[in-house]
Amino acid sequence: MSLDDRVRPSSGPLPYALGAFGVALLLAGSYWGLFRAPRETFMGDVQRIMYIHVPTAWNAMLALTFAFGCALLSLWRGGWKWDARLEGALEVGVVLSALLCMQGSIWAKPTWGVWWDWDPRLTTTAVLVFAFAGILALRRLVDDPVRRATWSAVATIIAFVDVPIVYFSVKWWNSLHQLQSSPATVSSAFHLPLRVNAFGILFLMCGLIALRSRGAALRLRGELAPPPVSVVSPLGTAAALMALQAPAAEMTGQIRGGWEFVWAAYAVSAAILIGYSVSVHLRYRQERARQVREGTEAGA
Amino acid sequence: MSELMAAVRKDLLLQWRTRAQAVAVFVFGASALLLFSFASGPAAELLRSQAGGFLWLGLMLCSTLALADSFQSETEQHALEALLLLPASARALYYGKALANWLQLALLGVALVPMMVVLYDAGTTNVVALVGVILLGSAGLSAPGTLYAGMTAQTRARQTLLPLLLFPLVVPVLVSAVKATSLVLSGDPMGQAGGWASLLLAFDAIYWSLCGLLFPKVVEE
Amino acid sequence: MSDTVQDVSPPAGTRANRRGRWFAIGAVAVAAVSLGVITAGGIGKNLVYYWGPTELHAAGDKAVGATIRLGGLVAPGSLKRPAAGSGLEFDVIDRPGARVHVRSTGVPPQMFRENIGVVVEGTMNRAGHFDSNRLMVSHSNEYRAPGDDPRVDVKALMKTTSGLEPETKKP
Amino acid sequence: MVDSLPPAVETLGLGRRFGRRWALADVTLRVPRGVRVMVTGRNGSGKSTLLRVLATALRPDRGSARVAGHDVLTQRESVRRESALLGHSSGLYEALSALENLQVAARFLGTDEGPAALRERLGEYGLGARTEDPVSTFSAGMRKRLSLARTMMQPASVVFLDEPYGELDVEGFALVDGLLQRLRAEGRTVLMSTHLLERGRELCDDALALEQGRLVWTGKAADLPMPGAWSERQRGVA
Repeated sequence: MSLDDRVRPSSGPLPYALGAFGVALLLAGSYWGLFRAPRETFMGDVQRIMYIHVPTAWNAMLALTFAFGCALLSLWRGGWKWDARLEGALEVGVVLSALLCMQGSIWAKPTWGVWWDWDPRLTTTAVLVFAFAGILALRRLVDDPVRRATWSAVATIIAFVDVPIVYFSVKWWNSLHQLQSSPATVSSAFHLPLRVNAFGILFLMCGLIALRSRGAALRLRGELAPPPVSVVSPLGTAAALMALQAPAAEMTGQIRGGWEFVWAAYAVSAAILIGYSVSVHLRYRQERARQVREGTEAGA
Repeated sequence: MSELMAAVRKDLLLQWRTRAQAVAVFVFGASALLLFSFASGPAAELLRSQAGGFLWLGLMLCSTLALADSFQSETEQHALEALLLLPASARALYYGKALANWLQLALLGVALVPMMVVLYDAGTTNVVALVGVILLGSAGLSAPGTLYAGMTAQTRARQTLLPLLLFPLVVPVLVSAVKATSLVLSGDPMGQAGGWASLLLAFDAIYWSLCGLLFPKVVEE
Repeated sequence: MSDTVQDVSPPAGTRANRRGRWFAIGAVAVAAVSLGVITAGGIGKNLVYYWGPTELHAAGDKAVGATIRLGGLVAPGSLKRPAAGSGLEFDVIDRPGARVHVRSTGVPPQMFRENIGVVVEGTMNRAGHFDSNRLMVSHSNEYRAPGDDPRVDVKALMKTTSGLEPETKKP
Repeated sequence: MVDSLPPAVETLGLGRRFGRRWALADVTLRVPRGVRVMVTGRNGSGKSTLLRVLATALRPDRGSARVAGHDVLTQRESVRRESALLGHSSGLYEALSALENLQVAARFLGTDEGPAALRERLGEYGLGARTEDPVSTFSAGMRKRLSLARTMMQPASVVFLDEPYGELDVEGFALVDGLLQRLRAEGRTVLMSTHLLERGRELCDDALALEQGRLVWTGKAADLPMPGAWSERQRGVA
């Protein structure tokens, strides 16, 4: 009777399987990266942050690109499933981009000597987080589902114009940030953990997007005003970061030690990925419970 | 084309009738410029070197007020909807409004320049270049600003949502406009102002075409 | 409820008329070309993030006083650490061989050494010295395992400070 | 005389929801050309929503509707060319004068009515003395008159009037009565929502009644029962 006929949330354990496989790959890749891969000549152990940082960057961009595709399809072809996927991809993309900024900041301290530099790529990534977080806010503040779908798709398309600017900003402003890392400039000894982690985050991301979209589709089916659902709970990372001010050690031309930064980067990544996954799962359960409750009411 | 002319005439007339609000927005911008100087202390050298940035920050803060105002008269009695039902082309209505907002923001920007000269002691004799940069930069604010103002005018929490959506989006415009303005104001040994201006021009082209394409989707129920 | 009644389709686009379609094609083309000009065109080349010693010398008096960024390679053998305070002195060179003497009060990161790309922020004074309060190390985008090639390739390191590399600016 | 043309309004299972509430549900309706229809119902029964959906000011959430043969979703432009809506909101710019409001509309409509013609038009609606005053100084009744004048500028074959008598004085009532006669003479179709049942019975040919968004009564306007009657029936159905 309502929009049920057209919103068909999928079911089944596929998102959980994807997520679990991703986590397994991530554990393997990170173990290899942390303990098996050789130490980089100049950066030393700190370079091990790369194994989680670079895959996060790739996948964050991938998620936002997927959101852009969903927005185009939702706007010109229509279909609630694209709107639901847009919501999932947007949220996962924002979480990954925010995580990317944190990892980058932790890596920057021992490498560049500063937590944050107004480097174009770093800055535009931060801008991207705010741009897409604004769209998530828009989705929460618009109750009419058709307007919500149209407006957030429009905003996503416009905000996505910023993504190529991020990608090419290294070329415009010759920046302090490293050029794009690719296997060509990375010693082959580092390839394995990088690739395993890239696929790990990819699978985890696909699982999260699928589950989050399924929750969104459930909510759309109920055609409910979106209630203020709690976002990722604030994690106690700020205090941990504050404690990591490295003393100005003697100049050796190489970074010695620096394991605390590596641990911080991996801990933040794990905390956010786990915290967010749990939050997606709980919200999905909540939505499904409400559907069941209201489904029985309607059936009575 | 005649519809575009009709839209432009309508919006210019509206802005002329509500000019008291525009004056208030200007006073707000001028007071913002005054406050910025308190934030950075009375060091004349520092103020002069940051004059361009303050000018654009002031203009950007003004723009959210001016843009929101420009849709106030459209939504309070559903006037925009009435025009759409005539039928008027949503695209013409968008470009009419965006052009009028562009003019208003550019005038605001030009009006803030004397304030900047007085407060920050940062002036230039190259008035043409300065006005050119202000025109390019305000075009980059007006096109996405008009789209988002049209969208948020119909939502709850519109005062928060407009800057939330608009500010991250116009960062590239802001960066290029500030750079170009600073170079015009404090000399340009490397000849970079032209590069920043063409970058602004490219941003403007993207926003003016893309937002015009998407606006009809936003106002149609 | 009647079976023939259908839900209204979700935000499907209303069918565009022909003029609308031409506008859409035109608008997307303009946006794509502009995006192409920004990303692939030559606009960005001129907008260097920092200057090299050659450009700094070329700018002459114009560069004096303003806050600017200077980038280049720390010249071999030029690094001095005065006994008093935490300051540093070194020379920054670029490929054409121009040299600027830098006095830095910024805390150097551990990676700092001779023959590494750096960017310093500060002002040029009348005496021709660059006073810096912020120092950053530019890391190469090459990641080396110990076994790969122990030799430090100066040319490869120069590439990381490509902002001052003349070949990106002049043919 | 207009049998070959598609009906003025044709809907099938039309529905519209606001949030979780259906303001309009399952309205199936057919209005032939040249007929004046009274739309009645209590406050909040969906009268305005029906008229706004038909005039394409609101999208329907369910079902379909055609106005003068054009679909309200896929052929919006054509529907808008064929129809005019006098809405609940005036649709006027408060900062502009009465004349300027009509000028804006005239420019978008592409009519070549000059200021003189528009002043004359305002005179017909009893606003001749106030043509240059901004709308913000107008009373509610005067706004209604100006909205009416603006709506009647559109060369529409189907006219939707949402409470045209609302806020008007006795002279205004006569003005609307005259307008309805004129529209009838020109063979245009009118859907008019009103609470003035006696007046509607006299002036309209057909009538329909809405209750909680559903169509509960259709027939000749003269046969329209008093409000209690259809409500009882509705309760009986439910």
